[in-house]
Amino acid sequence: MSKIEETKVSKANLAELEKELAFDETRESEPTLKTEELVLNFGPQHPSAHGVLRAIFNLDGEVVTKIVPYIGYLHRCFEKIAEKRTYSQFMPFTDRMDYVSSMHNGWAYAMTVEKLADIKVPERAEYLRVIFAEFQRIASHLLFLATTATEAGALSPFFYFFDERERILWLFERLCGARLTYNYVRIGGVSADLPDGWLEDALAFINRLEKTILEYDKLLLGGYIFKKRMKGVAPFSAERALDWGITGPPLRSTGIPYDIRRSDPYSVYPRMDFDVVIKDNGDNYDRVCIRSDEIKQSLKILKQAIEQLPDGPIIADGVAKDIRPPAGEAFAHVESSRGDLGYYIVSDGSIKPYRVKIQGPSFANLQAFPAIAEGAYLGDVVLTLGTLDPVFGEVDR
Amino acid sequence: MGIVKEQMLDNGIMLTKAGDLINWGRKNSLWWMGFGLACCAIDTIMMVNSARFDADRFGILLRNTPRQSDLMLVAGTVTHKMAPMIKQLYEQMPDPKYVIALGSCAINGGPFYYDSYNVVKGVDKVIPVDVYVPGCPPRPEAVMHGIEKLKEKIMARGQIELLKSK
Amino acid sequence: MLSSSSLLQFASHNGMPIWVLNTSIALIMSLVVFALCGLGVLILVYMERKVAADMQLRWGPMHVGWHGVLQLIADSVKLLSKEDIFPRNADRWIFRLAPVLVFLPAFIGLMVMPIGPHLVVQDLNVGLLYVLAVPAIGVAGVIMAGFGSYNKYAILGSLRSAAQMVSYEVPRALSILGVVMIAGSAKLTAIVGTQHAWYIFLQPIGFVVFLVSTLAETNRVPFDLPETESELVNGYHTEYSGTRFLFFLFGEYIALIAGSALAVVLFLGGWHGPGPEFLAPVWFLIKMFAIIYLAMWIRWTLPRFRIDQVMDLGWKVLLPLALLNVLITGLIMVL
Amino acid sequence: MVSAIIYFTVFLIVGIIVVAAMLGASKLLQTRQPTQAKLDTYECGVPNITGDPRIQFKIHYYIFGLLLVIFDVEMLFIFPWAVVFKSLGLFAFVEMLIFIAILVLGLFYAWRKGVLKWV
Repeated sequence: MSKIEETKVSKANLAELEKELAFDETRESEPTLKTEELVLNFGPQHPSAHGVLRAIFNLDGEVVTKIVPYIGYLHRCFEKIAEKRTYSQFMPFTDRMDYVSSMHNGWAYAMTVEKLADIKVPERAEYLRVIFAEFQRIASHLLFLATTATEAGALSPFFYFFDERERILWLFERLCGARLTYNYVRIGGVSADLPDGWLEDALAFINRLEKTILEYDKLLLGGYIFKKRMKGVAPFSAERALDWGITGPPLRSTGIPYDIRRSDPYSVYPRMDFDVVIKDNGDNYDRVCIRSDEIKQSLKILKQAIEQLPDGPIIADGVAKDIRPPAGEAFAHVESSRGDLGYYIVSDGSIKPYRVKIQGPSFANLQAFPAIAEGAYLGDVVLTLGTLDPVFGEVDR
Repeated sequence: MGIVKEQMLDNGIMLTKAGDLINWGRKNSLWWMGFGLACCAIDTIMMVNSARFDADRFGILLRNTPRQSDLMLVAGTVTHKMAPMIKQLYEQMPDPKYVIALGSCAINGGPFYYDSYNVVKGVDKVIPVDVYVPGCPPRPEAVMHGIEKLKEKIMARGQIELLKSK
Repeated sequence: MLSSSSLLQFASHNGMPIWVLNTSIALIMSLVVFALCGLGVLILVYMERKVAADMQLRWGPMHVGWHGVLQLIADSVKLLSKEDIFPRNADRWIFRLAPVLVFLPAFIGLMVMPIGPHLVVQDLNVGLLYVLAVPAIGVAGVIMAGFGSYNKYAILGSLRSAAQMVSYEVPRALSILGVVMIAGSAKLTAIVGTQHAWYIFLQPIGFVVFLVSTLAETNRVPFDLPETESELVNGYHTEYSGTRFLFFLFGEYIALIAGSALAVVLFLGGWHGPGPEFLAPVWFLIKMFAIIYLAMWIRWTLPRFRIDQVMDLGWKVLLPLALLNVLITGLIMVL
Repeated sequence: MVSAIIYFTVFLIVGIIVVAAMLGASKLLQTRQPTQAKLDTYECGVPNITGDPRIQFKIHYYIFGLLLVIFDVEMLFIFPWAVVFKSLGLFAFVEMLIFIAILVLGLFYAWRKGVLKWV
């Protein structure tokens, strides 16, 4: 249609044209009814940020469509500090890495140095380490259950779990004097022998927890609302978990029985009779349940360890204060409460390590968080972060 | 504060009574901001709120927003990345506000004083601190003692504050 | 809160204009109700903290006054003398008015609550509708708080609150219908008067639906989504400090009082109880605190629902149940 | 009825006065020191960098809102019916049955249509 023709349109045509134009206008106004995504900042100070995670959520209504996590708010340069300290001077720092299960960090570091310097640890010390580590695992899992319950909105279980944890801390306190950062493991052994009556009290506590943990299972994990909230939320398959390098309870919740205590046995664990707990679905509910079940297995190990505890020295003879391991490298890892915790140390034969590399499970576990939580409801995203159980001292190091 | 202040100044007794009442309210209802940075958060904040130590006995509640809290417990290592956030959170608390630095890290950087390029050597470089509670981490009893000391400070400081404030 | 009819008679005998007397009585009564409200909230918050402590193996407030009874007074004094922050971006008037709008309707809604045979401020014919309608205005205050404070957590919280109100208003009102049908009146005193057998025995489904939806309307666990601490920092009152936060606290607890008092009036026989008549308000209060204790018990035991589950429960379970209740009641009454 | 309105008004006014008194008292007692950072919107400790919160946000429940309106109107019809139900007897019951049945049909239609799903 040329311009001249356009001006000559009849009245009827004009009316039609106008109608069309009007329709076009409404069609153009349609896109303004579209909804936008709300960008929400989460953390670093947030009641369920598990310390100092910061994440940016894109919210489409209540559904989180995109998660961008930011870490590094607790970067304290552990690996650099290790290079500036002697081997035994770095020992207290390991406690402050994964501060919820300090013991495993110290043990992994001590194991690596012992491997490097070829130190033989006395049997009693190994048993004491196992006892201490399993108590630590229980304490850590209790803390996990407490925080998960709080995040799910159940406020009372927090106090029950903390009450049990407090009883473990009493045992620790009598053993080494500290409540959180123990510095109990020493290179070549442990720092203190058991005080009088400790074993009886420990056994009494084990018997108590064996009963109460079943009650807590009923209270929290068996609850209708809790199950409805957690089941089938944010699952991942075993393949994806392996791709991400996830270890510990989140990996075992997908059905892979990977537990360093069995897969790469260390210390006296081969003598213990316990099961590696696995679950099938890998969703939030399994990740919570597996911790509760692991507490029961730890109690089983503890009973055996206390029964088998031999007499003898608690620290290897002739371990100098300033160890000078021969030049070389060593790697050792333990099953911490969160998964595969490894230390890799390179020695140049001097009084200080040349390089210390720490491979913590929290960082690997945390990287699954954006991928599995995208598409979930806001309330479930928080719970998913909780069930992965990262500790930011270890993520940021 | 205008009119009331003048009247209170005229009448010393009223000033003392009103000031005492307000200070009594402030010291007995310290709501703290749940804000954990590192290790100390686990053992002190959570422990003091748990059944064994129970800060609720003293009227201490956990609030999550700075707008409703009076007391900031800096529990843990302050890194250079985190320091601006702490300052912002402190600023966002309503007056009067109090800060307790918990543990060696918050006091002066603690074990990370040397050799760590990312740790602020004490939170008092960033925000004013009322009470320092040493320990690595402090025991829950020590935290409670720190809170008692803060209460004494509130009772002592509040009078002056009431007189001075414009 | 005396019955005003005798006073009115006295006034008309002495040639006083009735509206003067009416207004002055109303003034006195409103002050009395307000004082009782304040006292009730103080008792309730103290009770909440003590009940929670009891369930959590601890003591609760202990050191401020005898067993911590002065704790709430200390809190109020502190909040009153605390700085009120108006965020720069907040909508000035919406932000300021919101807490008042949460608090006022809850307070005015208590006007028709009969706590004894003659102890009611104003016995409206449509008392039941009044009690349902007026406190529901409070949700407007919550939405205003969310939108006014220009904060993302607050907006999300207030949207959730609106969603919850939308879903639970209908089942709540429908669950009462059975009671109205049996009593044949929407007057609260009449409903209590006809309750020779408590309606909870005649209307068990109605009672359950009413209780659940009352919990949802007052934003208590397991429906505390508008102020969940683990997701939205403090929900719709994240930005509020000082006195304005105190109003939210008051509004929340007065709503709880009103909700449980209504449950007592409708289902638990109101002031009825053994003993002489002057014990009536005591019986009423005992029943009311039993319901409040139940709400607290639920709050400190259960985890919370997710938002879609909340909506599902409202529309797919409670609403059909409430309708079914109406039908069953009608059928039994007709046959 | 007039007395009810008087009572309502007095309650409202007294409520407003009490609120105003409390706010006034707090204004006299507080020390207000607004700083730039204090007036910022709280967002977990970081300055507001994530944009405007008042956007065209997806509100899932607007259709629930429509249902609420429908059912609230229904309630207005049913309440008077319920009050006088005793004296009306079977006929009224059947009538109301039909009314509720229509609404329930509507609810189930909405249910089947997937409206009651929180997307």
